[in-house]
Formats: sequence, structure tokens, C-alpha cells
Amino acid sequence: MKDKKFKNVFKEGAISSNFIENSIYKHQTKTNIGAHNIFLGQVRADIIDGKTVSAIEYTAYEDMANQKFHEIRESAFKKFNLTCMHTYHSLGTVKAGEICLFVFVSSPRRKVVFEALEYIVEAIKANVPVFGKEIFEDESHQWKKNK
Amino acid sequence: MKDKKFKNVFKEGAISSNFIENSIYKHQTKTNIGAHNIFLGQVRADIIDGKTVSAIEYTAYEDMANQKFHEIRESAFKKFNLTCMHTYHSLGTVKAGEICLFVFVSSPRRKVVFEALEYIVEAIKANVPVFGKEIFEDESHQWKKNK
Amino acid sequence: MLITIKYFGQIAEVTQKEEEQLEVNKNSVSGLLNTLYSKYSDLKNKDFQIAQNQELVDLDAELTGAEIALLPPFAGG
Amino acid sequence: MLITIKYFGQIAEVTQKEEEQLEVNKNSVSGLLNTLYSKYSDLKNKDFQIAQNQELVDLDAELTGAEIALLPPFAGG
Repeated sequence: MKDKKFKNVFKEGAISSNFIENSIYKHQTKTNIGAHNIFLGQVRADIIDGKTVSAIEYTAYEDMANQKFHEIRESAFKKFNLTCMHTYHSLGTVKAGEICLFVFVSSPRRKVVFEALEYIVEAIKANVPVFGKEIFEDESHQWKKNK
Repeated sequence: MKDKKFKNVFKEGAISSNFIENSIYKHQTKTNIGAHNIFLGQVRADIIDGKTVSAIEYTAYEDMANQKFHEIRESAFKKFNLTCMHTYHSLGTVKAGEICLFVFVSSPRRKVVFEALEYIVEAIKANVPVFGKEIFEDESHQWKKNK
Repeated sequence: MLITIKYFGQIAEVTQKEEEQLEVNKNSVSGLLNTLYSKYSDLKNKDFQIAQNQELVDLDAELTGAEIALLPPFAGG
Repeated sequence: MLITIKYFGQIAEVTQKEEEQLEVNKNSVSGLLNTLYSKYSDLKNKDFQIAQNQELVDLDAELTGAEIALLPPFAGG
């Protein structure tokens, strides 16, 4: 079995705006940073066949997911001149309108953060084993699939 | 003279992480949004000829700047399927490590926000008459110029 | 050999469990998969990838005895 | 005609004022600029663009009587 000391990126439930605020605030001591770029994934109240999504219940193959997040991090730092990178993903129930993914990159210069953030978010969507059960208001469900 | 009822994007002093948090929080009622992308410009403590930048003092041709911000907004909504767009820029003194630019775009889908945010930030840097006086720790200064 | 198999999302809905240990007398991932198809026939209608020791593998990969996981489409973010 | 002229950033450092009204007997922006160069000779060493009525204009643009602004390099964000 693999070594499993990768950082845990998962948080139980939605990611609060307070948590994001705190993360931004903590970067104000890093005065070599000139540009931050933040991606937030928010659960949509999609209407599918007349039924509205009220929440997504996230599960993950956690060990593999944390390893994949770690690989994405290593690869991003190799490709881009980043000062910092932080990633958090929800597990469990996240209601429509709440935030389930928080990716935060910082660099001395702006060009880098745009490229890096998109690269990281796409890599997360494609490579990290996270599963999402879209719960409708009538408590039926369907399984979400990234495009 | 031009009509001057454009929204004022300027804020006196630094943009606080609390202000950003509040802005994120307010979007949780918009449940058609799936992706947010946020750019934050932070003042760097650059070292130039041995002297460290301690703050930037921002001034602007405010009427023209607000008009340009408005044009960028119109153009972004025309080009991209955005649900929301918010922009704030500091005036006056912003210390190293503090935030001077906050651009926030939201859309149902992620591809759009990446493209839109970069477009908007580059347009702001190129077209908005904002001027920055880099104040060194010894109180001398030089004028900043966007690249 | 004894292999731990993990099921996730809609795959776990089919198997009605999230994990089990199976004594497997096959050498390849495709051999194991045939065993699973006989055990859970609805699996044939499902879209999934297979990881061995937390890395995605092809059907012709050799079984090493490490943990196997059946992963339905990813939906992170 | 009487034209309001605004100065910003390092241009205002040269003119030592942020705004003034000048009686101008020229028709083009370049004519006005020559007047300003004689008044503030250090302006010649400065990099700036010119806005008339809040839109950037070329040197051969006609003066309309609207507000003129001398804008040093932008540094927003």
C-alpha cells in the first residue's frame, strides 16, 4: 500500500465564506505576493426533468483523492511560479448555493495565477475520485458527472 | 460633458478580507451560479535599488475611470455568459500586503469565469486611468507603471 | 489471493456495500472484473474505472494483491 | 476658448497643480500641448496620454472645449 501522509484537503460539509476570508487574510503577511486568484465551486439548483437539485452529497475515495490532490499540487508548483496554493473540497451534504470547492493560488505576478488556477481546477475535475449524488427536493437522486 | 451616473468602483484605502467575504456570502442565494472566480491585486513590498516599497498611494481620474470600468463591464457581459460581475479598486494609501483590486465574476459554468476574469483584469490594467505612487520606507517615491 | 475491493457512488448502490474482501484466483484485472460481473450483474450497465493501489489501471493489468477500487465518473467541484 | 485641464500623478508633480483653466487660441490638441510645453518645460520628458471629454485622443484631434486630462502611465490593480 502507498504511503498516506498527504495533506487532507477534505472538509465535512460546505466551505464557509468565513473560512475563505480567513485564508485571504492570512496571506497579507506575504508581501512578495502581487496577485491572488480564487476559484469557488458552488452547488447549482439545477432543474432536471422538472425536479430541482436541493443539495449534493459528496463522497470520495479519500486516500487516492488526497494523493491526486498532492500530485496536482506538485505539478502546479513545477509548471508555474506560485508562492502559495491551497485546495479544499467538501465531503457530505452541500446545499444549493453553498460552496464545495475552494482553490486559491498566489504569485508575485498576475499572468501566472490565471494559467495556474485553470490548470489546477481542470486537473481536479478530471483526476480526483470524488463522487456527487444530486439530491432533488422530493428526495430522489441522480449521480453527477463532470464534463 | 459626459453623463456621469456610472457606478463608483472606488473605495478609500485597502479592500478588507471582510468586505470580500461579505461579497462571497451574498452570492449564496443565487443558486443558478456554479462557479465563481476572484482576482485580488495585493501591494508587493518590492525592493528597488535597495529600497523597499511600504505602500502605494492610488489616485485616479475618477470620472473617466468609472466610465471605463462601466465599458469593461458592458463588454464582459456581451462576450461572456456571466451571472454577476463586481469590481472594486482602492484610492489613497494601501500598504504592502493589503488588497487594492477585487474583481469577482460568477457564471453557471466554470469555463466562462476563467476567460472572463482574465479579460476583465487585463482590460482594467490597460484602460483605466489609475495612478500609483510607490512609497518607500524612507518616504521617497517612484511612480508605478503597469506592464 | 485475498483482495480488498472498494465500491463508490452508484457502484456501491449496485453492490450494496462499500467494501469487501474476495479470495480471487485470477491474475488480471479483467479476470477479477468477470468474477464481479457474475456476482453483481447490474455492474455491466455501469460506467466506471478501476484503480489498483490508488492508480487507475487497464483491464489487462496484473493483479498485485493491492487494494482495488471501482470508481464511477468523477464529480468533484 | 476656455479649457479645463487636469493633471495626474507624476504630471501633477511637474505642473504643481491638479487642475487649471486656460484660455487657448489653438484648434488642435497638439497646439494646446505646445502651449503646455512652453509653460511647463519638464513635461517634455514625461510619458503621458491625453484625454478629451474622458476619451483618449490623438495629437491631431480637434479641441472641442471639453475637459482635457494629461494621463501618465496607468498603474491600476
